[in-house]
Amino acid sequence: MSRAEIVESADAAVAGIEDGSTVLVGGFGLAGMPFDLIDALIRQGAKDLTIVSNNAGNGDVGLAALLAAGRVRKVLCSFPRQADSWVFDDLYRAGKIELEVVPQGNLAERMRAAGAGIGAFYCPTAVGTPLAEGKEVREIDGRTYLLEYPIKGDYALIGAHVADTLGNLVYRKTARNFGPVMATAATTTIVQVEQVVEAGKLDPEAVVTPSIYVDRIVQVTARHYTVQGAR
Amino acid sequence: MSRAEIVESADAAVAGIEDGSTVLVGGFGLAGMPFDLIDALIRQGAKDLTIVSNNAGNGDVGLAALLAAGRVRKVLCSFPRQADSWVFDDLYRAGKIELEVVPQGNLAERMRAAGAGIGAFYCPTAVGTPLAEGKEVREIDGRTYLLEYPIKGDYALIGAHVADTLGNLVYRKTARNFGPVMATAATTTIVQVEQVVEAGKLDPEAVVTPSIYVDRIVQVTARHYTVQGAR
Amino acid sequence: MTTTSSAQASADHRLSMDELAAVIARDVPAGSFVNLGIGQPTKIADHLPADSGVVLHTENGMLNMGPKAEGNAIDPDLTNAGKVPVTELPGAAYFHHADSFAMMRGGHLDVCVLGAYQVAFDGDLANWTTGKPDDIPAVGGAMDLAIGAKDVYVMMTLFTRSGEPKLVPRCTYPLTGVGCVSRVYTDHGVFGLGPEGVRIRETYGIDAHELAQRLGIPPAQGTGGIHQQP
Amino acid sequence: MTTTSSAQASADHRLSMDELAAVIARDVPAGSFVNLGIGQPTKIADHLPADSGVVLHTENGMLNMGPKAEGNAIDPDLTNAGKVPVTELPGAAYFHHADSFAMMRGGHLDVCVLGAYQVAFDGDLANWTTGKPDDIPAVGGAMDLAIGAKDVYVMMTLFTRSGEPKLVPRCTYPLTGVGCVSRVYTDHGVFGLGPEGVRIRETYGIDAHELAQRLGIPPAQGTGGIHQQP
Repeated sequence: MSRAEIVESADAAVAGIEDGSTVLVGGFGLAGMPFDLIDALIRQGAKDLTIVSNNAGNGDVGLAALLAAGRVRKVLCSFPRQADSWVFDDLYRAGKIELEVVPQGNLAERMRAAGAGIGAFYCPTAVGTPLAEGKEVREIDGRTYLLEYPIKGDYALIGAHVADTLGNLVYRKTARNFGPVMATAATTTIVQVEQVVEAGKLDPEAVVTPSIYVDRIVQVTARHYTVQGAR
Repeated sequence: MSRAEIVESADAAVAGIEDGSTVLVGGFGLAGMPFDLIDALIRQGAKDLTIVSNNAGNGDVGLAALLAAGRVRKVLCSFPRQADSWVFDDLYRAGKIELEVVPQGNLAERMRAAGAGIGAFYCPTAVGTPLAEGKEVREIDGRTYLLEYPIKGDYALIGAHVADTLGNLVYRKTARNFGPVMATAATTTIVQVEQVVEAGKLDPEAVVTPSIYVDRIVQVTARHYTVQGAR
Repeated sequence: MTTTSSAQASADHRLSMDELAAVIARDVPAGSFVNLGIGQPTKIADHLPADSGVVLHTENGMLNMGPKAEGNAIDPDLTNAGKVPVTELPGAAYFHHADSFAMMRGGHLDVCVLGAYQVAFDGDLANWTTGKPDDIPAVGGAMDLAIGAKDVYVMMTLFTRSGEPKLVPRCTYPLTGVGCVSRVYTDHGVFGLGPEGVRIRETYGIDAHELAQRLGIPPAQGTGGIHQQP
Repeated sequence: MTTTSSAQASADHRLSMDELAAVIARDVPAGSFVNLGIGQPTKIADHLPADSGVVLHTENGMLNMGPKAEGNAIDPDLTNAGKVPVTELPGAAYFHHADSFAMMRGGHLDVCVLGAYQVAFDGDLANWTTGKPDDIPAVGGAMDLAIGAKDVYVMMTLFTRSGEPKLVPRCTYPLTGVGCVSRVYTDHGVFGLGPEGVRIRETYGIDAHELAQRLGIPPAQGTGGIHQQP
């Protein structure tokens, strides 16, 4: 049933992702980005995707490669424009991709709300700014808030450090970033990890993503990149 | 400034708690209850307190002792009535204490909202029940929600397992319960731990409550009790 | 009205709560994530096959909870939601209350089994207070659980000691949740609840016709009218 | 109008960004929890005294971040919010993005230092987009930081390359946050912002009178009228 499945390949992990899906993609820049799952998704061929991720791709790998392959209709992210976001920049300037800019904390909290069954929440971020346009405003206890709605994914593709055979996950340093939140917010959560261990090998006090949020796991050799031009 | 202070005694830890304060008290039943801090609070003498806790005391120890000392005006909790809640039961039936019953998850989420700067949130719990009375109702995407507001504490008294000298905390098993949430929701968070270790001794991946949420720490020998008549 | 063909099985006697726990355990899907409410539902754990892969959630902050702790294994820091000392299984995970209830409210649990004072034909649940003036109200996680699993099962005796049905056209006790129960397991039979109404799935020591009559289930619901629309 | 007595210090030359970083480092309270924005503000870390006990937060999920990583210490899994590889100090803690931004939004950080295009006398901040048609909008955590610390400091040059003031009566660039900045650190001087308006705290290579005039700070604000009401 909902028990996590450990699959043999990244291709098996992304099987069945439909055209038009909303896919939450983990990573902050390139830290924590699930490169192998994204490459498999490119091979798999799903198109017309809506991608929710903090950035809109760096360099020519990961999310940038998915964008370059022409599979993405729309990106919801907090920070598309970076020194090495040339793939997105060109698509955007050519009018080939839609962009919705969401403040970073709202991106995280709206996905958390989706995972936590919260219908909407009043948030102080972006009040009085252009990103408040069209949003419901309410004053509560003397402070002004905007009403924010959940962001739910059909799929989440995330990278973690170690999984146990039940699907419990731990991450590594700041590569943790959006993974745990996205895992809760998607109907189907697909994870690439560097290692799978027997249930009981992870410290139950240190599990970050409990197994209930994980659907498919694939073990791959980690690839790491740093963002070009980061400052 | 806001760096956590390690104090010598539970009495020093609870110094300055004012009459009329709202105090969040950790623990689920007796697991995770900060017995020494509560005993010190009884000695300290603050009265007319509003207590936010999952239960309203078990047996004659911890929160039950504080209630018995006549210091509590009102209790917000999810589950006051238990086999061993005789102290609360008597006070309540004698009209000597106010009670606000809050569903357990709303208690946790409302404190989380206080800690996370969320002004209010739409929650599906308790829709159509007597606990929905007086609450704002809204339909979002075909589901009905109630508007819930944050619960903020002036103080939180919680129990944890180990602290480091910066104030990072880890807990033990299900004694974790409300501690991490309450630590975020109070102006001043006071923690009793079984052990204080040097900064660097806790695994940074396994810290549950980061030091920023902790104001005062006291090391005490753990006392453990089980709830009478639990089923 | 005759025994509906949708009834999967039946017993010639009213079930004990232990037998009923075994029936429910059989229906819990292998590998699912399950919360067993305080009281009778905790018995279900004893009847889950060892290889079921069912992972138990306890709302006080744990997944993969093991059986009740005995003797030296008792650890006051490790209890279930009923505050009974329990154990931990390999692959367990601990989390705080806000995370635990986010897990429930977010609809991630597959099944939750609760006790009840009353369940209505349309799935309304009453299980937290009798509403009597001298009853100290205490809700705990009942309302969160009622709305917080993909399927909410109720485990209860079908009749009160004085013989009043607890599966009723409309709850008279204060509600815990609205339209949230999908299945009702009782000593006299198992009922599926849904938009089409009540469907008798199994009976124990009573035939479906008599059961429907005693409960006042409309003929169009308890009978063939239902299983013609699978 | 003369140099206000509220000015704590001054220098005879316009400060370099490095000197300015040192000034800010001096003002960060010992033991406080601080977020240093991407770009110039990260320099402040280099000037914090070793015994300051200041704990640095990075919004991508860490407390007690250490200096930039060099050589073998570079770990692609450990970066700051600017995606630069950094290090971890003893007593660090990692957390996910929702927890990290809850920490900010909940007002738990003592100080956050940000760069800016413009700051208004009333504390409005503009630092995320020029609003030009060809500018791809990108906000990152700027709006969350703007409303997410007890004190928001801005670190910037006081004038654009073409000599336009960036501390202005009213922002013309799109806003990041409303009335959120409490202090502005610039190469020409330090300004306190509050309900009473702008207060010149220090000047560098320019006197307060001339500075107030160039910026159009109303006399009732930049001068003695303020420090008479401490």
